[in-house]
Amino acid sequence: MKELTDSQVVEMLRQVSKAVIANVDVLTDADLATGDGDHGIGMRRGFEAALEVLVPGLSVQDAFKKTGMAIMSKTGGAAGAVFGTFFRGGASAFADAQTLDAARFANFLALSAQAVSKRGGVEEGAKTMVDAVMPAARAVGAEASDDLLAVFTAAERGALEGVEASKPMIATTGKARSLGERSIGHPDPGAISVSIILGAMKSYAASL
Amino acid sequence: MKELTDSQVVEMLRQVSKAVIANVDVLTDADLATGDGDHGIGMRRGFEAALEVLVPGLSVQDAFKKTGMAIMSKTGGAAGAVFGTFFRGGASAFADAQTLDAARFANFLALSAQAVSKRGGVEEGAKTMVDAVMPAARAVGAEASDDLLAVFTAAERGALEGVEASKPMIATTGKARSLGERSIGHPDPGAISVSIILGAMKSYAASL
Amino acid sequence: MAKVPKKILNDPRNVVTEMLDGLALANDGRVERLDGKDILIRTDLPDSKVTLLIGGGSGHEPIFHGFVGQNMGDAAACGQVFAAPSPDTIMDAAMAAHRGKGILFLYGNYAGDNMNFDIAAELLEEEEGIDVRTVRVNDDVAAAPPERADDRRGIAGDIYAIKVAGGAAEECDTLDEVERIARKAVGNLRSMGVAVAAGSIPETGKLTFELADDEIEIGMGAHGEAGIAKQKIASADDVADQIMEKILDDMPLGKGDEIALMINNLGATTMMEMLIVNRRVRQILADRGTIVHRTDVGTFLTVQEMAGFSITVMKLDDELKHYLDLPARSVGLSNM
Amino acid sequence: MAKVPKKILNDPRNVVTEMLDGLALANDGRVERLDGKDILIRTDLPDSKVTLLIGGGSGHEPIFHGFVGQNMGDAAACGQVFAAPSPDTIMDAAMAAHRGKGILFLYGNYAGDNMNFDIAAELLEEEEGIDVRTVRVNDDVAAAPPERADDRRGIAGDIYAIKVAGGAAEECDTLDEVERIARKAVGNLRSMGVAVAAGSIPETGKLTFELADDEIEIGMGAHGEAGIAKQKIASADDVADQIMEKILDDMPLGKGDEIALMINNLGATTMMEMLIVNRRVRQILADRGTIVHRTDVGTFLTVQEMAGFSITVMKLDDELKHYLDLPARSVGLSNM
Ligand SMILES: Nc1ncnc2c1ncn2[C@@H]1O[C@H](COP(=O)(O)OP(=O)(O)O)[C@@H](O)[C@H]1O
Ligand SMILES: Nc1ncnc2c1ncn2[C@@H]1O[C@H](COP(=O)(O)OP(=O)(O)O)[C@@H](O)[C@H]1O
Ligand SMILES: [Mg+2]
Ligand SMILES: [Mg+2]
Ligand SMILES: [Mg+2]
Ligand SMILES: [Mg+2]
Repeated sequence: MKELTDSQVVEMLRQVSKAVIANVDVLTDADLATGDGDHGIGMRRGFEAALEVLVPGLSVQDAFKKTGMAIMSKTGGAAGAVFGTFFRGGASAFADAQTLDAARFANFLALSAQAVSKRGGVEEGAKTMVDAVMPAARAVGAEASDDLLAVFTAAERGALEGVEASKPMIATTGKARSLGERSIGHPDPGAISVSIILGAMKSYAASL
Repeated sequence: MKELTDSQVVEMLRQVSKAVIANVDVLTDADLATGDGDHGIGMRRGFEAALEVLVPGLSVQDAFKKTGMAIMSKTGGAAGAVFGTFFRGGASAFADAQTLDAARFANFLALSAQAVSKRGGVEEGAKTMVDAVMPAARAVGAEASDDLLAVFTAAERGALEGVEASKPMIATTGKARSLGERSIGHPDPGAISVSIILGAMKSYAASL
Repeated sequence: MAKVPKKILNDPRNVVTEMLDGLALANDGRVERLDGKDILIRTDLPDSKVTLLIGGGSGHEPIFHGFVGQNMGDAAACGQVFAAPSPDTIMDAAMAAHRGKGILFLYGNYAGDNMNFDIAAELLEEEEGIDVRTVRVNDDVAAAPPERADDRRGIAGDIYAIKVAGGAAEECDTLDEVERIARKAVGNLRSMGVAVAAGSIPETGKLTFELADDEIEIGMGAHGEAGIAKQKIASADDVADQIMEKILDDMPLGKGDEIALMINNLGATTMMEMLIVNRRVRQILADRGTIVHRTDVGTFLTVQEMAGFSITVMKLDDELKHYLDLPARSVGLSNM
Repeated sequence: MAKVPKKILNDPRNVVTEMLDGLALANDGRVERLDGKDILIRTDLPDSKVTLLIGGGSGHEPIFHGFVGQNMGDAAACGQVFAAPSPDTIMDAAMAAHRGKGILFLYGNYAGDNMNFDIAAELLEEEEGIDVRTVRVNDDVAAAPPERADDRRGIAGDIYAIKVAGGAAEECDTLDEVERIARKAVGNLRSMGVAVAAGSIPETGKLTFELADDEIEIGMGAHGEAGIAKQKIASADDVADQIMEKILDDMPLGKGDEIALMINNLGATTMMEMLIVNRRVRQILADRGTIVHRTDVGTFLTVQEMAGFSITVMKLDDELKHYLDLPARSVGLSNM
């Protein structure tokens, strides 16, 4: 399909939230390996809050914005700031739009990538979720298709490549920073979250 | 033999001290079962201090007295008070005596038993070292012999019977008190110490 | 008693002396060690005052030696880990701290402490002619029923007793008066604890008792003495309810009664747990209309690395409030 | 990460709210929770003052929320366990505590805290026109070399920074002045820790890292972030030497320099160990002729039931001494 209606977007973001919540243990274990072990429960808190605000009747832009605001106000920690920013930062791509289409989504991801990189003060290579968002945004940009399933598939693939790429990195920010060389070999938990979020969008599109 | 010279008494009390010190782990484990686990190290501290004051040239009375004072000042806890009292409390039995003989030793044990019972505010049956000292004193009194080996053997036997007898008792004093029924089955650590002390006297006499 | 507890120490046989050195230094000059003995004493003792001597076994830091200072103990006689101090130590401390107006001995009610302090008291009276009085703290309601209250152990209530008696010894002129006030404080104290995991003695390296992975012991004493019941681990509210029921059975509190409330860390428990317990305790007290004049949540009487906590309630009147609230500064307790 | 830590809690998902209720109550009326939010605020805030807002993740009790009060934080914005508070919480706390003279944000230097406090600061400035300044505590010398000091984490030095900034915010008239003094305090702070065993997050029930039975980690951070070296367990003197060498390399102290010294319990460590460490630290400082103006040995910044401790040194001048020594009374810290 080529576009999602506003109510489909709300439903998609609900599916995204549920996917993150279902993966709490995966994220806990990933954060135990490189950080303090709270990424899973933090994301659960944030996306549970998102589920409460994702109600029928929201515009596309508001659906993303409110998701971001819920996450930012309930998650806490680094993840609250960066994932809140991820959903809010690119929401202007949907300003006045009745639907989500490939072009607007590409624009959303590009804007979001910029916003999180700015908020976190990091570029790619610092072993953060930015390492998943950036390649996802690039993959979507490169996917010259207007089919949403193809676009989401590319986004998830980009994110998963980012997760892989984060493994050999030495963290230079966040709680993993002082692990130094010991962070090598472990993927970044936030990057995994990005791949779960984009993967859930793909699954939703595939289910239509 | 029928008597010990003052220098033999000093040597005997040195052997007693070493026997207690050698049994630190036995006493630790016994006190772990019914109390706080420090009886072994406390007795070691006290008898190490005794070894420092047990030097040639002491009179019989002073040998017992100084042993008691060293224990009282270095052991601490319940044991410091009662074992210090044990050695000091009956020392007057040797007043002006050049030697230790069966009669004086019987008198010593009887006075000591009284003294510790008074100091601790307990009679037999409270699951304390008094339950070993009292039967030891009685056994010595009953042993109508002037042979010191026979007397010490009786003393140890009395103490060991007291250790056995302490097992089914419910402690009514000391750290074991609140164990209540749970103290049943375990011997009293202080009673074990009494049997070690008297047993070492027997071994010393046997070695002569 | 499998795993030896992992601690950062030097020679385990020297823990008490080394710790006392560190403790004296931690008092910023207000307290010193007496001649290398196991005694801490105030450096700012007035020339004339009623003396408050406290003490007991070590290993329960910050009590007792952490509570020496103005409006608290004038000196502390310290024993080895979990062992009462010897009569010598007690006498030396008493002689050094005495300022001509007699001495109150204030300590927890344990056979070992009672005997050693009594021996010292007898000698001080007979040989030195010093007037010595003894008040034993027996706040642990789990240790014996009310009719045998004299058999009860002293646990964290010690701290409030020291604070009140210390204030009284600073301000009151006679040993009689200080004894009376200390006795009133002790009579108004009730405590009970719960243990989640055992502590150990550095020199033996052995845990003093064992609890299964899902077990706690309600009413356990400060050395691992058995409590009222071993039971499956329960919620914070449930444990608080159990402890408070027992305390309030023993000393009913009603509308308008004022208390001081202490939640004491036995060693390794998180402050998070204690604060959650405090919340429940306050609900229970609010239901009765009981007023909490003052709360102390923290680490006051420990049992090495034992996990668990105790709850202490002291019923107050104006006199007790006055002495309890006097300023203090020490490693164990500071009041504004 | 085998055994789930044994704790006395209610629903682990509610630990922060329940704890904040308990904490507010433990302050005897001087502090309250703001409208059921994860915010503690003074009840005795003057009408006009520079505001000091502190905060950070929970689970480190008594910091941060235990240090709200006169001459300390005016309010604390509290996050979930080991998670920075959200911008909403920070803004709500800031708005409620603001008294017209601007706000200093003072917190530990972590990516999560930095981002959330920055977002709040931007919104407060843009939308409310409030002057907000930020000072981040970065005292952990183990976290990065001196040339990257901005990358260092904030650990127990937070407490001295809060105490100094809190005093300044009480007495000084301008935000500029309070910021200057807070910045000086932070510049003079150095800390380093050692972990002996891990803590856990109640909601996951999992230990945040693993150490072998005979292993310790020198320089470990307040959430189990890796330190300088995992090594075999060593003596107290040896560990103190290692930590002090690193601190003194970073901030040389010599004859006549005056400092405040804190030995902080990361959770489950005995005070005995910390006092023995204090003894050694004082030997090291005495050898240099450095004067210890004030010592704090106790539990100030924990990592749940982590075992281990940290050493903090703050170099003092008359100004810092003045603000550090102002009276305070709170769950986290009381000064006479
Ligand atoms: N400066 C930063 N910029 C962007 N993302 C960051 C930054 N710091 C951390 N993150 C992301 O946040 C994730 C950790 O989130 P979480 O565990 O919830 O927070 P915390 O680190 O506060 O415990 C990391 O895996 C990383 O992807
Ligand atoms: N009131 C008492 N009278 C006589 N002996 C006692 C009394 N209380 C305790 N004891 C003895 O002391 C022993 C314990 O000694 P120890 O463990 O060294 O002291 P503590 O009980 O202070 O830890 C007990 O086993 C018992 O024999
Ligand atoms: Mg994390
Ligand atoms: Mg014992
Ligand atoms: Mg003992
Ligand atoms: Mg975190």
